[in-house]
Amino acid sequence: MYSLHLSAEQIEFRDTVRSFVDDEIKPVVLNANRLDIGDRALPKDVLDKASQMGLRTLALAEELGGVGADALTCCIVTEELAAGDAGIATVLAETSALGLALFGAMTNAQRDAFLPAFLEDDRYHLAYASHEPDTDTALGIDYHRTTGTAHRVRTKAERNGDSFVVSGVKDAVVNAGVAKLFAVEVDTGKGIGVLLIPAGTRGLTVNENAEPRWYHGSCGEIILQNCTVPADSLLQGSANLRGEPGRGAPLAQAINLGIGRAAYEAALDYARLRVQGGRPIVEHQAIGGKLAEVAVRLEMSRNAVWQAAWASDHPAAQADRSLPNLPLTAMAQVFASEAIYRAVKDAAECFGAMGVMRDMPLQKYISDARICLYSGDGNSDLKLRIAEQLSGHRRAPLLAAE
Amino acid sequence: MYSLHLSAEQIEFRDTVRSFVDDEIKPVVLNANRLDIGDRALPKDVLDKASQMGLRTLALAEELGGVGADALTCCIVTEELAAGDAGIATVLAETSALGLALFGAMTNAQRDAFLPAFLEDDRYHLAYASHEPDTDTALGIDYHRTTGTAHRVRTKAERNGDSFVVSGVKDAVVNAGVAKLFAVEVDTGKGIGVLLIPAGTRGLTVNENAEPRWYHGSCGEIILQNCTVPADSLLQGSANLRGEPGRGAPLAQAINLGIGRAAYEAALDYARLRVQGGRPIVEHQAIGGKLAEVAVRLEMSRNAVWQAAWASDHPAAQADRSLPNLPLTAMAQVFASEAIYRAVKDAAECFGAMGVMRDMPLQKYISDARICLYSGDGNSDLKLRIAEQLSGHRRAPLLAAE
Amino acid sequence: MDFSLSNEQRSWQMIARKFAEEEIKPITLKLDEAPDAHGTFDWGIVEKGSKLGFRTMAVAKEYGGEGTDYVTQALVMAELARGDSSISKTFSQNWKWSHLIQQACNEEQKERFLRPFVADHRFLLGKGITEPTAGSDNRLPPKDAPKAGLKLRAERKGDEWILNGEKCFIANAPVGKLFFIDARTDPNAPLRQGTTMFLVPSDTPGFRIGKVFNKSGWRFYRNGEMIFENARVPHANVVGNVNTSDMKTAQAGDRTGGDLFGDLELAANALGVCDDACEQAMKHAKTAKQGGQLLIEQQHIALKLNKMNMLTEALRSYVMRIAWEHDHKVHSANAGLAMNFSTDVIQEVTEINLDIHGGAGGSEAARHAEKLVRDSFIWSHLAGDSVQRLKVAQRLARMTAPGH
Amino acid sequence: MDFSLSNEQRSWQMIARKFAEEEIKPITLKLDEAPDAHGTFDWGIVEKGSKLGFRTMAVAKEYGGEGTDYVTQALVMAELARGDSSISKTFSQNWKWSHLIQQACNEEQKERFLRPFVADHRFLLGKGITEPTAGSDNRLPPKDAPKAGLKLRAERKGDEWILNGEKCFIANAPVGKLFFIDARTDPNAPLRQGTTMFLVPSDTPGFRIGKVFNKSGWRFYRNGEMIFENARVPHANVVGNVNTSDMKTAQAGDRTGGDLFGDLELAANALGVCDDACEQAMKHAKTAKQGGQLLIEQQHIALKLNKMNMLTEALRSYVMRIAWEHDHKVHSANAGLAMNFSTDVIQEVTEINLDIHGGAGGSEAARHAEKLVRDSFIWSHLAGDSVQRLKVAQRLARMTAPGH
Repeated sequence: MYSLHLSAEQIEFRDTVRSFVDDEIKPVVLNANRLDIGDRALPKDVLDKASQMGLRTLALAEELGGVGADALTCCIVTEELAAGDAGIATVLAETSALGLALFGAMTNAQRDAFLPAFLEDDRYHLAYASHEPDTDTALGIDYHRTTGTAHRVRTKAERNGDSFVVSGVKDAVVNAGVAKLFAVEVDTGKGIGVLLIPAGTRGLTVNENAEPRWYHGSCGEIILQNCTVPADSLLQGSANLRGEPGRGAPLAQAINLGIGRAAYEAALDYARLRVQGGRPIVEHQAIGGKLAEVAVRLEMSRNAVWQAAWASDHPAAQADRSLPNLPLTAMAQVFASEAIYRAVKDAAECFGAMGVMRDMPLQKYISDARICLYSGDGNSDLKLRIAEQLSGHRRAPLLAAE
Repeated sequence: MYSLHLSAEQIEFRDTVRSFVDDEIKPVVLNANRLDIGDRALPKDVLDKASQMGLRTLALAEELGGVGADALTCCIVTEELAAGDAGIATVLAETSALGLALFGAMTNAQRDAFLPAFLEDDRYHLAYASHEPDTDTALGIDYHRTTGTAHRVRTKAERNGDSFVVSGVKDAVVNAGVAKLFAVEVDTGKGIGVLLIPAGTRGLTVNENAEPRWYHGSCGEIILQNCTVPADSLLQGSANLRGEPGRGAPLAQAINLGIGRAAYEAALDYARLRVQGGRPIVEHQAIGGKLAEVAVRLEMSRNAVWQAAWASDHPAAQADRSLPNLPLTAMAQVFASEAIYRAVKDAAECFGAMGVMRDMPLQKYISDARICLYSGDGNSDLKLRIAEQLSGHRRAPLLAAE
Repeated sequence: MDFSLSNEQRSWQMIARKFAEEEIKPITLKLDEAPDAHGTFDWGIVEKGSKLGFRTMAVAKEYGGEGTDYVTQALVMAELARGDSSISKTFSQNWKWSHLIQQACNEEQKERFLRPFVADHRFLLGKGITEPTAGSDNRLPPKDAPKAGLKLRAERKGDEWILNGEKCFIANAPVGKLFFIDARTDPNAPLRQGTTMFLVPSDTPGFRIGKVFNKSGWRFYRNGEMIFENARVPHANVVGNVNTSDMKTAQAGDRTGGDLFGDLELAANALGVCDDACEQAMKHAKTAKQGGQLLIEQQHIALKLNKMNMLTEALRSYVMRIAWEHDHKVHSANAGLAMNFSTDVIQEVTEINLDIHGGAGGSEAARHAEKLVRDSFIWSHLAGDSVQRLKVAQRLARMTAPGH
Repeated sequence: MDFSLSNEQRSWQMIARKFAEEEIKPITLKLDEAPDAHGTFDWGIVEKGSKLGFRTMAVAKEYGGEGTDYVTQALVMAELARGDSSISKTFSQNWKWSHLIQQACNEEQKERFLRPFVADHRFLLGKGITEPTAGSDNRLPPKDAPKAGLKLRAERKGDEWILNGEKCFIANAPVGKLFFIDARTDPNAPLRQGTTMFLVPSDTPGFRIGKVFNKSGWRFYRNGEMIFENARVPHANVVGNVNTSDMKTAQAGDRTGGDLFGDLELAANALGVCDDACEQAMKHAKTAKQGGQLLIEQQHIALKLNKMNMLTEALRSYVMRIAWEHDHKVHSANAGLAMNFSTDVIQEVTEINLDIHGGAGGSEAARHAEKLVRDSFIWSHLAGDSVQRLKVAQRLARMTAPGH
């Protein structure tokens, strides 16, 4: 039955995280240094506290020791965190999502090897190493064509007795700098597989200063040189941990929502205080109308994100035609990334010159929203992916892997 | 608990109405004459069949003999009807919505007087006469100001023994041409009230050809000259049948959704058939990307309409902060009216010159969506109303009456 | 750098403005609201305009035309469009093809066709390219589908060519006296190498007009089907060489004004419509009141007026620039870009005007505002659809050095 | 109508283009990426440019300046901005105020200030208007709040005026040698009747620079606070008459070039940034490959290239037109409209360029693309916020007859 009621638990989660953001995160991040877009430092102790609240293990199944939150709850929590700091939100969202996927896919032996440490250690984060330098999914040129590039994996894992010897380079690895366990996409010779490689393994180097420096939280490159891991580090089953393209939990846009809301709330507060033209500027049509548009764009974006999040947990709703059989997460990404970027720019405009000062939050929000807008393959490619589904075109999943 | 599952009943309703549209409405309306935007004729027999399906009494409470459908179901049904014909959808949506409001507000005596005929007669439609010539709600100049115009009612109802004698003019009355019962806003001298006046009452004239000719379905002017009705024709309680401003069922945009979907489906079908550049045009990035944007705008608009519809039935969801305490219907109107107009224009563009031919559907869809975009006080006023609520400004409801 | 007009340019502008004010504006709404496609046209206004030279603006003086430059042509198109966009187009359509006659036809053809064209106030010109199965394929022939494009077949038979096939959506078809027709003369060759252009008078045996289209906008501007059933066209009516196609650009580069004029034409026409919309909107905002206050005193109205004037003046600057560039044979992608730009501007500006009028209420002003929006939608497929934009993008890419 | 440039205009354009290519481009990204606000400035480039005349372009020849016309000034601003928008602005900011000196100052003041300004390659000018509590109130003084606007107080004391108060967000404040300062000389009168403009050298006793602001874009362009603590300014430094305010427009109508130049300035600067973005995007699309194919072969990329070039050329047409209009004292709302337009264009064009580069990846080109987007956001409050647009709308309304 259609209902937009949140559960008491979801609302409580939201309130708890919101006050955590107000009490613990904002005081740390809303200062001149941290607002400088050059500053990449992650406040580790804040991350620890968040972990102690269960935000690091939010999506992990309850029976495995996690909170077992559904995709919608994860998006709600992530939005709240990002309203405080996009970097903190990204690290926790990535570890939480990978916790669900990785430990779900592990054998019991693998769980025994990694789960206890993951549960105990507040600083135990996860990373998924898939992308490699100079590769692209190139949906543009593949659009409705069978030609074009496949999703290449050049990182080789050669079987050597009871171990794999891995060599290759992965870039744009989210959480590279904080992860204690890496899930690495490799070519085993028998196909593409995912190897579990703990940080610190000999032959594994992390380069946190690698370009592109175009991310939230922690991101970098990992270099594997004859890195040797036990053969049973290979994950069983499908290599694709990301789920069906365009249909996973829209965490990236949940982060963007938090950024947009922070900008909007700052602008609304300011517009009610700042007096020009003889009255608070919110009372002038031009500013009021602008803020209304901002609020509408954010609310529409939230609808899109929540719809996609819920749908990712409830495939039945697309099967029974409650929801259209479309890549709702890709659609949410396309819509929200553009709507929120415009919203943040409009919010910043209300601040006049203060909107561009590096010791003020607005330029940081713009920069953060811009990262969300121009990430991955970009919206043009996503639109083509959506178009293929509209017109009933089917392609091999790996070609369209996210 | 948050859920986007539609009930089996809602899905069945949608399917039933969809095939009714395919089998009964489209064959009648998709012909050169009817597609001419000058044609105002309503296919009465189609309306009769729709009424026999219960679409005229869709919202009316079950215990009063109606279907008792909730706001969401009404929007779903209305979208389907409008995908066939915006005029038919408008007449039925208006009668259905007024049936719920009017018969809900009537005394038993009044119900005994009007309900049986309403239930029996498939051609018994309802109209609400509120707006008067040369009045406006002028929120623009009232924005955050106490000055400005009140919602004036110049139509006078003078008490004369056991009757009221009514004189005045109402314009832009939806369903004026088909209504058998009018609910008329009057000034009784003791305040603003609503009088029930059956069509055909002496002193009541309907002018179907009055300007503006800018509507779907049936619309016109009613002139009251010493029109005498029994005193007990006065509705009890609040005069405002429209509910809190910006928070009613967003039926107007449900109609717009139907228009947009019809245009989109036509464009997608055409793009898959029409071959240029050596392949179906949908396989060119430019067309595919455009259709993806159209699909995204429509899906986002539907989210907004459904959210507002459900919220109008569940104020508790705003009370418990599952939903923001904002005028969601006004926000859906602002967003969907602009998004759908753009979507319909883009859909029409795929047809080249055929998109502007008066014997082809696309120009009709554009014209229909344009009516939805420039209706009522317009989006600029709606944005200011939203802005007032964002900034916590409160105004007397009548000043903001829709 | 000089934006001033010569006295001659200025005087043409004034004549056109007066004609639009006094002759066009009074009839435009009535014609637009005519129920069927035939009631929308009026020979009277065509003759009146023709007598003032608006039909023959682009014909060289030596052939009895006005021999005006592109700047003058742009000014006149805009002024006429200020009265009615489709009436302006009905006149300028003749300029487009008289440019083509002068650039692509031989002397004998010029004598044979330009003289009677100039002499007859009801002599209108047209060109048939589009066919039911060939629209954008004629504008952007696909590399990987050589047979794509127009199918109308022309076969040589002694001194005549026999044409068979159909054209559709052809402007001026129902009212024109002479048409350029692109026909396939080598069915096995790609479009550009297998097509020939013919001059086809309306009384050609075997040639007739089919359906007349009823459009939602630009209703004055007639549009119809052409049907060729063994239509017999003398070899003397072949324009340029057989199998060279697309004379208007091929032979003389971009200098013929055929294509380029067409781009300028739509941009200049749009400018006139925008001028009309801005004028109407300002007038309304300065006279209509809401709650006792002039609309213009409200910020959201003032911001809309700003936007529509801003876009209109940007378009005017661009249009006058490309008109001057045409007069000076400057090579660039600007004509196409300005045409694309005019699509975005005319639609946004006319929609804002309608918005300021609060939708098409009953008043004549509001109905007029709604007409402008309907007219503006024509640009979507003539000037601003993705094919029109991709075509210009290719030109842009060609004009910048490789790797830069 | 003539879009060609005179030899002198062309040669200035070429000198500026060469300077941008060879001197500015090599240092722009390094300065932009400097961590703090002080590392972003470079006196060396200022002196090099000054020696070529880029600092004194707008000073009349009789005072030793270049005495160029507005068209030349627009061309040079665009070319310099093509190298770095904020370096261009650092130069043109001096033109703005040298226009003002020449229009509003008396002969004695001109001699006293223009000569040393011309002589010293490090002599930069500025003007202080904005204060913490007075931003848009100075641009659009509200009718219903007469005391709104700047608060900086100036009191006459013999031959001197004593200034007390604060200015903020003042361009060139940390590097300027001479500033125009608007101060309240009659606290009881409305802004326009109670304000006087003073010339204040940077070494004025009681005057100092406070905080230096660190901006997200335009980082080369210094910006800071001004603090006045019993600052003593000789009466001889009063510009125009006491209590007349806003000399740059009041005395000489719109002809002084103060305000109007400022509008042209931002539009012309934006044009240069757009040229840079278009060039970068085309270069990338013609060299970068996706799956073995050049980006430009994809329709969605071609459509983006079309759009950014379309908007840029429309802006160029508009900018050159208003530059010419300024040279010919044409009255209109165009300068303001073009400035508003340049806001929409520079932001859309630079964002498309960043999109084509796939976000700010590690390459220098991508980081440069991201810099342009940050620079473009400055336009939001300088050229295109609602106050800037409402102000122009009021002017528009004034320039059309009432009821029309």
